[in-house]
Amino acid sequence: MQVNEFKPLIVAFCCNWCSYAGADLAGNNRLSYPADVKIIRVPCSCRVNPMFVLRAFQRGADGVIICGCHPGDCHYTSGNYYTRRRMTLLFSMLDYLGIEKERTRVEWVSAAEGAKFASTMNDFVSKITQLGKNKRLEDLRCKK
Amino acid sequence: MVKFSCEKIDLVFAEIAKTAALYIPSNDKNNKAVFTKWQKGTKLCDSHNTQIGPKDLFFPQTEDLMAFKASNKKIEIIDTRKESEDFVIFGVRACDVKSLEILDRVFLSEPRDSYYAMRREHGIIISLACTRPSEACFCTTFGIAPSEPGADISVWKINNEFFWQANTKRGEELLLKIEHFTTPAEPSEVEGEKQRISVLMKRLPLANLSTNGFGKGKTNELFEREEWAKLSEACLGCGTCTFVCPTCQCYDIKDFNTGNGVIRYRCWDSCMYSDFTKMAHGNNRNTRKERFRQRFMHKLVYFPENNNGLFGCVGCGRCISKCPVSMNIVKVMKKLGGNV
Amino acid sequence: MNKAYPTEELLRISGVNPNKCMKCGKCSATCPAYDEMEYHPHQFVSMVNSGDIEPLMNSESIFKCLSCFACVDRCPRGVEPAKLIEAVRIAVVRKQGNNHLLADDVPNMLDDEIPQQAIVSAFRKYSK
Amino acid sequence: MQKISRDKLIKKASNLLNSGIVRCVLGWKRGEFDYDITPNVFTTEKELIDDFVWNDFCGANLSKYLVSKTQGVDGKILVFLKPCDTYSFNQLLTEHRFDRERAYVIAVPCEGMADINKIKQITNEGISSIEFNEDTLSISTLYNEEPIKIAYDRVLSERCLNCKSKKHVVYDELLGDDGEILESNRFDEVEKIEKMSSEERFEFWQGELSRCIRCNACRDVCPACTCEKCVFDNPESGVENKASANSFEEKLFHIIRAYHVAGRCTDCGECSRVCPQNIPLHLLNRKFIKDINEFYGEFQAGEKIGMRSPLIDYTTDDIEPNEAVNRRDS
Amino acid sequence: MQRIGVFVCWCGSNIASTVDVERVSEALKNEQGVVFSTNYQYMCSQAGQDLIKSAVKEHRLTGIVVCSCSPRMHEATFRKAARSAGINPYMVEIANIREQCSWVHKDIITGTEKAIILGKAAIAKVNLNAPLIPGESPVTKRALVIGGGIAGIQTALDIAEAGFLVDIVEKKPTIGGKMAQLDKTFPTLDCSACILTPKMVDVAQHEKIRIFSYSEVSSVKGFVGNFDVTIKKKARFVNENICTGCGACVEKCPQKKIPNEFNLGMDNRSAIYIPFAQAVPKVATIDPNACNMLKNGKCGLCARVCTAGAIDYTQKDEYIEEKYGAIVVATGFNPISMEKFDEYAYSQSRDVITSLEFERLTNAAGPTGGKLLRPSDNKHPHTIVFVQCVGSRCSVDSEKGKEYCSKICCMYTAKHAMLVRDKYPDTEVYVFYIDVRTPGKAFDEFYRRAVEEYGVHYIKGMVGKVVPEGEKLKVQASDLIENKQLHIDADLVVLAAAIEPDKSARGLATMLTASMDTNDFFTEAHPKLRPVESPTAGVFLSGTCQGPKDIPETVSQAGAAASKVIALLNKDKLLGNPCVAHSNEEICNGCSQCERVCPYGAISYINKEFKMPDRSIKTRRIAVVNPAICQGCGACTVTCPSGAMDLKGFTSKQIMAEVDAICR
Repeated sequence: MQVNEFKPLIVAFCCNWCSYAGADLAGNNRLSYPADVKIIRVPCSCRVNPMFVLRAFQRGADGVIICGCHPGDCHYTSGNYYTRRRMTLLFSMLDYLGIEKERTRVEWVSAAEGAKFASTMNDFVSKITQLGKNKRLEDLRCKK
Repeated sequence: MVKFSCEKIDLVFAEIAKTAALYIPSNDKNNKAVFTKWQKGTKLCDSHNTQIGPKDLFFPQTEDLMAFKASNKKIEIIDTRKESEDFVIFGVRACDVKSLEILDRVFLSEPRDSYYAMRREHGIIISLACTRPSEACFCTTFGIAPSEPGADISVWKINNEFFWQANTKRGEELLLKIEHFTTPAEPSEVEGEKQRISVLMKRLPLANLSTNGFGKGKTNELFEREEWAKLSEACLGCGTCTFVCPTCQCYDIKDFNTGNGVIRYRCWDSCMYSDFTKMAHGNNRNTRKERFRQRFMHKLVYFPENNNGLFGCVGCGRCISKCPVSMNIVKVMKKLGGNV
Repeated sequence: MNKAYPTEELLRISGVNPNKCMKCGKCSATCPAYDEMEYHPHQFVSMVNSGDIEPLMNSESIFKCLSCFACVDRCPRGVEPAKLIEAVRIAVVRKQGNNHLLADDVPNMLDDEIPQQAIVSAFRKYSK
Repeated sequence: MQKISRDKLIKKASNLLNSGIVRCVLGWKRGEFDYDITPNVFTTEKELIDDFVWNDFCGANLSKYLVSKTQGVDGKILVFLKPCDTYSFNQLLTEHRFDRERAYVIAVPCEGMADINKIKQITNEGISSIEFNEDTLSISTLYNEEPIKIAYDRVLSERCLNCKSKKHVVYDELLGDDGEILESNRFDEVEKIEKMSSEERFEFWQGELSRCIRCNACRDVCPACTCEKCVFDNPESGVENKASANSFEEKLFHIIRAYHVAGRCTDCGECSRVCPQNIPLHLLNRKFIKDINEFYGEFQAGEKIGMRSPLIDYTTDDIEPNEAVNRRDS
Repeated sequence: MQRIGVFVCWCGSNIASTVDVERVSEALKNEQGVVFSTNYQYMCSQAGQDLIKSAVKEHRLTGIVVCSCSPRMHEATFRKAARSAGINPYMVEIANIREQCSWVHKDIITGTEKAIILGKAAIAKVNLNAPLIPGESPVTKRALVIGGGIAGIQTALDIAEAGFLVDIVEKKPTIGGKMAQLDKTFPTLDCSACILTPKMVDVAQHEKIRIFSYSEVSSVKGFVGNFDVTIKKKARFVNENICTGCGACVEKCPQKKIPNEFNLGMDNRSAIYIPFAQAVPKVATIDPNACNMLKNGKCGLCARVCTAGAIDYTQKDEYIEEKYGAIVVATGFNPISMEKFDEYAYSQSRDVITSLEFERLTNAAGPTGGKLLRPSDNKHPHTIVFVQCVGSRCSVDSEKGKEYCSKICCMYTAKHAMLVRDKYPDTEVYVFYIDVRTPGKAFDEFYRRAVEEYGVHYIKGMVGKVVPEGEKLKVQASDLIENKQLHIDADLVVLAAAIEPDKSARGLATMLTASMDTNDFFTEAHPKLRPVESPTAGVFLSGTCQGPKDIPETVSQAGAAASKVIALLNKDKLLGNPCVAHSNEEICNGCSQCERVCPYGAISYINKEFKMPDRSIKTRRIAVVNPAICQGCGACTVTCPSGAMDLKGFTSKQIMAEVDAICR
C-alpha cells in the first residue's frame, strides 16, 4: 500500500441558511468527512467575492468549494443565481489561466442534505488529494 | 583596449558566465530587447536599446527588507538579506550608465542604502556605444555622449569587431579573464565610429532640445506656471513613465502579513499615484496637476538643485515611446523651456 | 420487415418528446383524417413512447395522415404528433429503400378537384 | 488612411465652438512625431487649426475623459468618438458616470488605426516622418535613404483587424456614413488558448504576465475602470499593492482587473494598446466576453444605455460553474 | 485592540471525546488579542454563561469566542449572555467544533487540530468585529389593501377588527371583485352574492376602513413600517359623498349602448352607471369615453335629474398621499383572452362563451335574468358542451396559454353542469376533460354527484374544434376511453378559460420591489413556511395574486395575511438586523450595479457634495442603503467593483481574516 503524506487544505464557504445547516446535519448524523475541510460561514453564497477564493489559494488552500442553497431556494430569493454566474466566469478564467479546474467547485447543498454535504466533501478532498499541492496559484511568502 | 571578432561573442559570454551571472540585451518573443540572463543560445540584440533599463538589477521592483515573526506574544526580527552573487551586465547604453550615476547619488549618499550598495558592489557594467539611436533619443541634451558610454568597460561594435576598453580596475580584471579571445587594439581604431555617432546624434529630431530655463534655482519661476494645467490634462495618472524610467528612484515600504509573520518590503512607487508620499495628515499633492508637475520639476529642477546641476533625466526616450497618451518630458520642456 | 425501428431513432428524426404529452387527446379531436386512420395521432404518441412501433409501421395510418399539422397547432403541450407520424413514415420508407411514391409522379396524379393542401402535403411527404 | 478629412472635423468643431453650442472640444493633438498623439481639450478655433489631428494614430478613446472634464464646469463638451468609443460612452452613461446632456457627440467613421509597434517591427527605430497615402503609409527614417512604403493593412492594430463594429451606437451628429456591426474573428485567439493543454495555458500566461511592471496603464486608460478608488490602491481592500511581489500577485491583479470589468468591458482594446510590456490583456477581457456570450447569450456592453450587464442578471436555468468549465473538454 | 476571551465547551463528551479541549484552550491563549482562555463542561448552561459573564468583568473583555456547537444552536444564547455582561452581542463569534468537528472526525489528534484552527478563525474575526446596533424604525399603524375583491375585503375586515386602520384601493367603481359576478359557489351551492354582499356592507360601514374605489396606487416609496403611498383617485365626475345611489341619472342617461363590463359585455349599460345593485360604494360613475357631455359638451341630463347635485363634470383625478405600515396585495385574477384559441370559434360565435360569462348567464341579476338562454338568439340550449383546461396546462413552447393548472375550473364546471341538469333536465351536458382534479373538502363527492345523480356526460378527451354551422355549433372531439372521434351538434359551448394575474400586478410589483414568478404571480417569502409574505418586508399577499385559488382558500389566506399585518402593526418599533450592507461614500461611484442586484430594493442613490482635498467641491452620485429594508445577503458587496459596499458582521476584511487564519 502506498502512503500518501499529502493532506490538502480545503476552504469551504457555506451559506448560513442551507449549506451551513447541511453541514450541521452531517454532524448530527455523524457522517464523517476529512478534517481537511474548514468551513467559513457566510450569510449567502452571493457574499463570496472572487477575491476571497483567490485569497484562500494565496494563503495555501489546495481547493476552494462554495456551497449554497439550491437554485430557486435561496433565502434571499436570488443570491445563489448571482453566485452561479460569478463563479462560472471566475472558474472559467482560472481554467483559462491554466489553474487546475478541479480545485474550485460550487455545490448546492440544502439544509436537509447532510449526507450530500459529507459525500461532496469526501469526493472533493479525494480529488484534491489526487491532484496534489496547489502550485500554480501559490504565494511562496505565505509558506511556513 | 582589446578587440575580437563578432563571431567570438558567444565564447566571451560563456567565459564571463562561468564566474558571474551575465545579463545581456536579447529580443523577447515580441522582438523587444530586454536584459536576459545569459545561457547558451541567448542571442545578443545590439540594434536597439532595452525596453527597460538595468535599474531593477540594482534596485528591484520589489525587495524584501526584513521579516518579523511573532510567537507567544514576542516579536523576532529576521534579516532577509542574502549576500548578492556577482553579476555582469553587458550592453548598457550611455544613457543608462548615466542613470546609475544618478541612482548612486540618491542611494549611496548618507544614509547609504545598503541593499542597493551591495548590488552595486557585486555588479560589473559593460556598456555599449549606440549604433542606431531612436527618434525619441535626446541624451545629448543632458550632455551625454553615446559614443563614449563609460562604465567599467566601454564597448564599441564596428563592422564585424568588438572593441573593449576597460575604464576601471574591475573592468581590467574582467578583460584579463577573456584575454585568450582578444587581441590588443588602439583607441584610434574607434575614433571613426565615435565621429559617426556624434554626427548621427545631431540629425535626431530632438537634437536641438535644450535645458535652458531648467536646473538650479528655477523653482519659483516654474512652479506656478499656468501651462502645467494644460500639460497635465491628458495624463492618466498611471505609472508607466516612472517604471520605465532608468532614474526614477522612489519607493514605498510596506508590510505583508503572511499569516505566520510579517515581511517588510519595498517596491517602486510612482509620483503619479494618488497616494504617493501619503502621510498621516493626508496627501500633499492632491490633484493630478500637482503630481504631474512633481515628476518633471523633480527631474529638471529639484534634482539639479540638490546635485550640483545634475539633471534627473538621461534622455533615454523610454517614457516618450511608452506613455499611453504620449505626454512626456520633451513636450513639457518645449512648453516651459527658455528656447527650443 | 422484421424489426421495428428503435424508439430513440424515431424521436431523433422527429424531434418529438412524447413525455410532454398529457394525454388530453386534442390531437385526435382535431384530426380531419381520424376516421380513416387505424391508429390516431394520440396513439402514435403513446405507442412510440412505449416502443410499440411495429403495428404503426405496418398500418396504413401513416399514409392516411394528411400532414395538415392541425394536431401540431392545437396541441397544448407542444408535442407535435404529426412530426412523429412523419417520422414513422420515413422509417417505413427508409426500410423499403424508396418512396411509396416519387415526388415526380405526383403532378400526373393531380386533378382540379384536389385541394391545395393535399398537393403541398404530397410534395412534403414524398420529396423527403 | 482615414476617409474623413481633418479639415472637416475642425470646421465642424469650430462652428459649434463659435456658435456657443459647446464650451470646448475633446480631440486629438499633434505630438513631436507623426504618431505620438495626445488627447486634448481645445477651446479656440486657433488651437484646433494649429494642433488638432485626425489620422491613423488617433487610437485614444476619449470617452473616459468626460468623467472628469464634465465635473464642476458648465456647458457642453464636444467629443469626437470613433465607433468603438461610442460603446464606452454608452457604458459610462449606463453607470451614471457623467451627464449625457453635457456631451455633444460627433461620430467619426474610422478605417482602423495603425499600430506604431508593428511599424517599428518593420522599419526599426528612427522614424523621422510618416506620410499617409490611400492604402499605404510612407515612412521616412534616419537610416534609410528612401521612405519605406508599408501597406496599411500590414500595420493595422490587432483590435482594428478584429473590429467588431463600424457603427456608432450613439451620437448627436454623424460625419460621413455610418458603418455596420461586423462579424469579427475576435475570439479566435482566445479559442487558440482554450485549445491548449492546462499546462500550456499556464506556461503561456505565466510568460505573459511575468512581464507586467504593474504600471496600471491598462487600468487607468480603461473606460470601464472609473472607480473613485481602485481596490488595488485601497489598503483596506486586502489586495492593494504597488508592485506584484510574485507570480501570484501578477495573476491576482490581472484576474481581478478583468473580472471587475466583466460584463462592462466593451472590448475597445485600449488596455493592450497602452501596455508598455505588450501583454495581450484584451485576451483576458475577451475570454469573459466570449464566456458571457456562450453561457448567457450574446451581449455587447455599451450597445444601449441602461443595459443590464449579465453579471447583475440571471436566469433560473443558467449553466452550473463546474459544468461550464468541464464542457470545453467534452 | 480587542481583549478577547475564549471559552471552549466540552458539551459533556460530545466535544471532549474527540477534541482535546484542554489543548484547544491552551493553544488559543497565544492568539492575537486573546487575554483569557478556558474550557468548561457545558458552556450553554447557566453556570457556563455565568463563567463568561464573570470573565468579561474580571478581564475587561471586549470580544468573546465560544468554541462549541453550531451558531445555529446557541449563538443567540451567548449573545444574550454577552449583553447581560455589558458588551455588545455582536462581539461574540462561535467556532463550531461540535457539528463541524467532533461529530464528524473520529481521530482525536486531527479533531483537536481542526478545533484549534476553527478557534483561530473565530478569533481572527472577532479581532475585526465592531459593536453593531440594530436600527429602529417606527411603525405607521395603518394598512393598505390593494384590491377590493373577496381577498382584499376579508383581509381588511380582519385587520380592522384588530383595531387598526385599513384603506382599500380598488380600481373599479365598486369593491366585490370576481366573486360579485359569480352565481353559486361550489361545493355547497350557496348564492355568491348572498355571502359576499354582507361583507361588502361590513367593509363600507366599518369605522376603521376607508374605501378608495375607482382608484389606483400610483407610487410606493419607503419600507416596512413606513411606506409612503400615493393613491390616484380617478375622476368619476360624481361627488361620491353626495350621491345617494338613487339611480335616477342612470335611468335618464340617453347614452345606453355601452357594453356592460359587469355582465362581460353580454348586455349594455348607460354612460353614467352603477355597476350592480349592491355596489359598494353605491354611487354613480360617468364613463368619460361614452358620456356626450364630457365628449362634446352636449347633454347634461344627469346633472339636471340629480336631486342631490352630485354630478360634477369638472372633477379631476385626485392624488392622495398616505403613510402605511404594511401593504397587502390582493389584486386577483382575470380569465385569459381566448384569441389564441380560435379553434373553439369564440370570436366567431356568440354561443361560445367563457365560464365567467356562463356565470352571468345563469345569474338572476344577469343579462337574461337567470334564464339560461343562448346569447345569439335567446333560445334555450339543448346540448351544452363544456371544455376544460382551455389555456391551462400548456407547455411554454406552445406559446398559447399558461403552464400551470388554474385549479378552480374542474369544480366550477362540475357546478355549472350540475346546475344546468338540475334546472333543465332536457339538456344534454357534455364535459370534456383531461383530468378531473378535486382535492378539497367535499369536492370529489360534488363531482361524482354531477356524474351519478345528474347524468352529466364526462368524456375523457379534448375538443379539437368548434365550427358554427347554422344554428348549431359542430363540436369535434375525441373520446380517449372509447378511442373514437365524436361529433356533437351543440347549442352552447362553454370554455373553462385559464386564469392569470391581473395585468396591474406587474407594475405594482415594480413599485413594491416585490418579486414575481414568470407567470406574474407574486412570489412568497418561502413557499412552505411564509406563504402570505412577499420577500419584501412589510408586503403581504392575499388571494389569487399569489397563485390560483378558490374562495375558501382565498379567504383563509386573506385571514393569514391579516394576522401577519396585525403582528407587524402591533409593534411600536421595528428592530432591524444590524448585519446589513453599508456603502462607503468616499469610494462609491454611484454606478448602480448594487441597486440592480438588491432583491429588496434597499439601495437608493443621492447626489452628495464632497469637499475634495484641494478644497474644490465635487458632486457625486452615491449609493445609500436603507438598513430597515436590507436583509444582509451581501449580493451588492461582490457586485461593487470599488469595494465601497461592505456587509456589517461579515465584512470582507473579516472573511479574509478567517481565510487567512484557516490557511495559516
